[in-house]
Amino acid sequence: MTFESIAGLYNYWVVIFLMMTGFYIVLARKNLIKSVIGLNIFQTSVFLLYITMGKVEHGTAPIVPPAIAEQQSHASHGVGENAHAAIEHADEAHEVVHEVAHEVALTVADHGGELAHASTEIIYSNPLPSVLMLTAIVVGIATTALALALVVRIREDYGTVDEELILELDRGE
Amino acid sequence: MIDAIFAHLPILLIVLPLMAAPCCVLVGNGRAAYLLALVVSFAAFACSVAMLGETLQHHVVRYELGNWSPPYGIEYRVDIFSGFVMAFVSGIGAIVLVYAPLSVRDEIPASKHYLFYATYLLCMTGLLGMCVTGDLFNVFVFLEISSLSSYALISLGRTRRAPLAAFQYLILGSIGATFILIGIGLLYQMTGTLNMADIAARVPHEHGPRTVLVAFAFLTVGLCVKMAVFPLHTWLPNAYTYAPSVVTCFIAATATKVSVYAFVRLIFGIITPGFAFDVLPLDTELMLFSLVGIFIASIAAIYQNNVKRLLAYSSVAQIGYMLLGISMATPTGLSAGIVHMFNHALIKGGLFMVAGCFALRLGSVQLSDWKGAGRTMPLTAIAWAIGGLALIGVPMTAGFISKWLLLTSAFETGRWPIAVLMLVSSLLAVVYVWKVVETLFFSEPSEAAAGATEAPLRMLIPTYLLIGATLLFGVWTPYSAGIARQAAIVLLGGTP
Amino acid sequence: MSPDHLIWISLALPLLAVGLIVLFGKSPDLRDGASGTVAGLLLIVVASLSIGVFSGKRPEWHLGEMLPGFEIAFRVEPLGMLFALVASGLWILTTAYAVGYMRGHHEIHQTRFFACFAIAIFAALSAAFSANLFTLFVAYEVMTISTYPLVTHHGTDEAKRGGRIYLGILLSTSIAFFMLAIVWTWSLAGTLDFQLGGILSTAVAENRISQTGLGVLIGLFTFGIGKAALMPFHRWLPAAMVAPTPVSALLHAVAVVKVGVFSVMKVCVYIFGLELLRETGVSLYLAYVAGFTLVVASLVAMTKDNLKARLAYSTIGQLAYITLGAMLATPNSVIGGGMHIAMHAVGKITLFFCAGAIYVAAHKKNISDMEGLGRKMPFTFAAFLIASVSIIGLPPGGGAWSKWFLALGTVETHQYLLTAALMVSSLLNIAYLVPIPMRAFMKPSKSEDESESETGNWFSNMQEAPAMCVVPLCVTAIGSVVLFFAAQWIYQALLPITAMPS
Amino acid sequence: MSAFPIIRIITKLLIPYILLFAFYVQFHGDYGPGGGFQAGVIFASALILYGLVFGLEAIQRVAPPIVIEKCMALGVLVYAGTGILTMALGGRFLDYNVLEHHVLPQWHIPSGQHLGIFLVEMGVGITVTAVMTMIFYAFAGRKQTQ
Repeated sequence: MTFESIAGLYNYWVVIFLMMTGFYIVLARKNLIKSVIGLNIFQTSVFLLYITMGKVEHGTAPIVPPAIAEQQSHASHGVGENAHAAIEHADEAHEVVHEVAHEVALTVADHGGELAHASTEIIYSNPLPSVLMLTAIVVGIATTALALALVVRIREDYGTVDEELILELDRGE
Repeated sequence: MIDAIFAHLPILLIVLPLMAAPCCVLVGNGRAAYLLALVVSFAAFACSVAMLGETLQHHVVRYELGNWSPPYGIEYRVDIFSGFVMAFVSGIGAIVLVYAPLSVRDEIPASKHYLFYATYLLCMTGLLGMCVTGDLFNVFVFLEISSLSSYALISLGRTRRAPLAAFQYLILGSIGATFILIGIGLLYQMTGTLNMADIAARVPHEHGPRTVLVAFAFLTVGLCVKMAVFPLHTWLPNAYTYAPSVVTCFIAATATKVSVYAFVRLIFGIITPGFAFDVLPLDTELMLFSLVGIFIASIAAIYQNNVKRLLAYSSVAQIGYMLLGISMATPTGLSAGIVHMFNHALIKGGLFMVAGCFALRLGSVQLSDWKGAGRTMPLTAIAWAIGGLALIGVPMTAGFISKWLLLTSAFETGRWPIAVLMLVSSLLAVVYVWKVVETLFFSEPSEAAAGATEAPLRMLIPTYLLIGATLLFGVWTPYSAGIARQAAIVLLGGTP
Repeated sequence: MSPDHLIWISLALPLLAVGLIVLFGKSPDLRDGASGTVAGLLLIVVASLSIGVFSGKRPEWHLGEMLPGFEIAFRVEPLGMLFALVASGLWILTTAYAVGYMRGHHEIHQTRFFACFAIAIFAALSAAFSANLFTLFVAYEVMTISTYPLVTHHGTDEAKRGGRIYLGILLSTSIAFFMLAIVWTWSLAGTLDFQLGGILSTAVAENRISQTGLGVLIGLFTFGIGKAALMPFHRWLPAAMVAPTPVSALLHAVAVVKVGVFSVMKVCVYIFGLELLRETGVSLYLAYVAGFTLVVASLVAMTKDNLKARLAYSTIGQLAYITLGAMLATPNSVIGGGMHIAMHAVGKITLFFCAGAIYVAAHKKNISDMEGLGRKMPFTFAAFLIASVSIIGLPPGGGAWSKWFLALGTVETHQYLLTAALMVSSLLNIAYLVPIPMRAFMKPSKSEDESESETGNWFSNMQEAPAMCVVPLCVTAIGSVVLFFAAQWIYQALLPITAMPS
Repeated sequence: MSAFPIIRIITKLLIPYILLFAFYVQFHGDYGPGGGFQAGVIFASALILYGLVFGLEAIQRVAPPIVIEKCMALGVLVYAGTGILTMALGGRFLDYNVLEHHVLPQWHIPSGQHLGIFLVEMGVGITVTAVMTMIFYAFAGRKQTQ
């Protein structure tokens, strides 16, 4: 394993470091809030894993430049425009974007011949992982919110957020 | 019109409860929300039964969301297996709702009723969605929808331990979900697609590169947490014990089963059994963990004095039986695993309902408070006895069917030591079931039990529906074991 | 009516009885009347069925597949027919006796009692008529479950403990051994149907199972059928003595134990095949276990002072006779075993009826308290004596013939040790049974109302149990003598099961 | 915090622009970077800022919890309703293309995709705003124990 191969995979090293940090915090911390923080770090590492995975070297954001879009709309009666319109936004509604992203790839492939002269020098990054992560982030936020809400209730009932103390209180009942 | 509805069945199944949930919030009234939820859950049940019928005829029902053709768009894909699982999940969801109102009134503050029903519907949406979708990432999304709503539902329990149980479940569940997410990501990295059928076609099976192995490992561990396979089951006993009775009925009967469903899909739909069991030694490992889990959890169940916790440990053990069947990877073994998902859902749903009836009348699920309740609440107590017999696997009950199929498949594959261990383990079930039966029928009534009256009919009828079903499907199996066998054959790549 | 229909009618009748009993639960007279009527009908149906069966017909009835390849089906053959006749015939008497006993004793939960009773009879008939092992197993387990509430009828701590042992042993052995053996058989033979000559010979010929394997398999069957009460799985039987006496009569004479030994015989005859067992000799070690059981059980019986406990151990011994006959697997021994099912049933039910009658009339459980009681209860003790003679195997009791054939079997196979065991056990039978009526008749009563018995005449001194109790026990006592003379008929009926497969 | 005039005034100045920006992100979302989720969070941040500075009671007068709760449901309904609409018009669930020919043909609607995504984003925006605000209410509304 050469230095290049180690350094070239730096994104994975970051991911692994974050992942293990988060995982350790979740498992080792007895403070409920800290567990939640650990969980967040853990999840974030996965977001990074996905997003770096989607990045293509020298690729740009998958937005069809206006010049090509122009040609494309001549060629395919507005399909490109639709895709153009659809692709740039992203939301938690993974269903929508997921398909649209696929459609762009499809469109580009389908009309490859016509667009060849214009699009050969354009490399797009894969937008799909980012889109997926948007959904995952929403899930993460929901989890965090719920977890914090539970912690608030636990603290109201037990007066502490330390798991060991809580278990001791329970045992004392 | 009918045709139009039939064409949209797969999505209706999801959209109905999904839309009903916000409607429950909009109406903001417990009773109206209940009625809405009841209607919708029965509609979803009807949808899934209709879809099961379709799959039995045509094997696969597809639905392309937004008319984007797969693998570019999301495809909902229902085969016999998913049809079977979603039919019993929605069916039990509906029956539990019939049972719910009195218990909910007893255990949850009135101001939260409409939110409870909304969350319940969301949980159902998630579970059904997992069965219906053919897209791997969608599985994750629906898994999290159902998990998040079940965390919330569990935290509604009466005691202060409920939020803590929910929190522990949340932490472990989220770790599991994140593992699944990692696995999905790695698979996507290898294949460039999220459609399960497409992944299956593209993933290199023979000597899979390390990425596939790692992806598979992450997915397996993640799903094992959700399934509560020993030793990743630690969240389950507390969660089932401290959740409101109705929630326990529903989650115990369905949630782990749907995770098992996802696991079966993973092994038989994406990673082929050849890769999982022949290239990798997953079958040996699954059998080992299942058997150890069965024994340890059953023994733990014997020592419980809280009946809900007893049943929870028994659930951990029963998951082991399902995995045993699945790891055989023969038509009989797989169908044993599948039919046990169904049978156990009926049995455990019924038993937790009985526990709920006692909780309502006696105000406790401690065994010591149940003493002699068989005299004042004979119908409820008899329901327990029948359900208990089914759990043991006595002939003429549903539990026997799955146990019998498991045994025959163990012999078919020449694994008779497993057969022996399985039979010995089912003796442990006799002990923990009979402990409760004796307390109910042959003890001097406790204070609470002496003054108790029979559980209300509105709870007894749904309880007996499930308990009766365990008897029915113990003698008449074309629609349980029969369908499970067809599903298993399809999963193994044959035609039924 | 064709014999095929008679099968399902005879199975439906006990279930009908359950329905009627529950329906009429509020009015005892109607309930017990219905129960008795149905029992009578059942005997008629079973008897008319038997005419066809003993003349060589084999009626069948298929209920349907419970699982693909595993069918609930019924097919009547002589052994099962004999068992069904015994069970349905004794059901009438037990019902009559139970009515007298339960009312004389003011027992609670009578409706539950009679309903479970009828279910047990249903299970016994299903087992008797079963066409395959699967059906037999289902019926066997239904019987275990349905008799549990009978054993724990009183609901006391003692009853609870007894019930726990009862259910624990029967359910454990059946799940851990019996079920395993069935599935093993299925994987070897591909079928579970009872066939004359057995279904395992192909597997043996193809070397798919070794001698040792075969020995283990038959061991699993014999110990797995815990109801046959072979040592060391016999503890449930004495434990079940906490039940009311009619239940003990049913358990120890008619239904439960007989289902056990009947299943053992069926497995030997129709699953293994007598020829296979004889040729390989794999079952011989079980014959020695049975021999051990029958001697030891008789010895233990002598130590028991509680009458029901003594009878329980006597039953364990007698059951071992039947198992022994099955394991020797010669035609004579199997016929002897089959005959002993009937002979012992009639004899032992009489003894239990007597024990119950004594308890109802004099409230005495222990043998030592029964001295002199014979003068007060002459009919009861006379019946006891006659039944004892039959159990011991002396003419003119029916047991003489069955023991004769069993002894023939041991000699044929040159197992003289077992012959000796049979003889010793018979001597022990005399030692623990005969003194009971002798002491009751000969010894003077220990009770203080001596003077009364001196002055009054013989008849007015009688303090028998209610007629409903005494009449059945007299009938069964006479029956055990009648069987002595009917032995030829039973022999002829059972002869087909020893035939070579055609 | 309303005791500090600088904070109060700056907040009052800022909030309209935050809201405006939220709307920009929302309505630009169907053909540029943006969308309902981001817009919803931005919109909610304005509300939360108001709540932080002027107190829970003030913000609950502006956005009563009951309304927020209903909005939470409403947004999901808008989203799913769009899907139902496309099904009612003969397409598949969320098949926006059918909207093109059926809905508002006399107006200048660029395309069915455009309209469909706009509606869906609307729903998402409403829900996210409501949920974020609701979370704030849930935590801020807790009485300090002990």
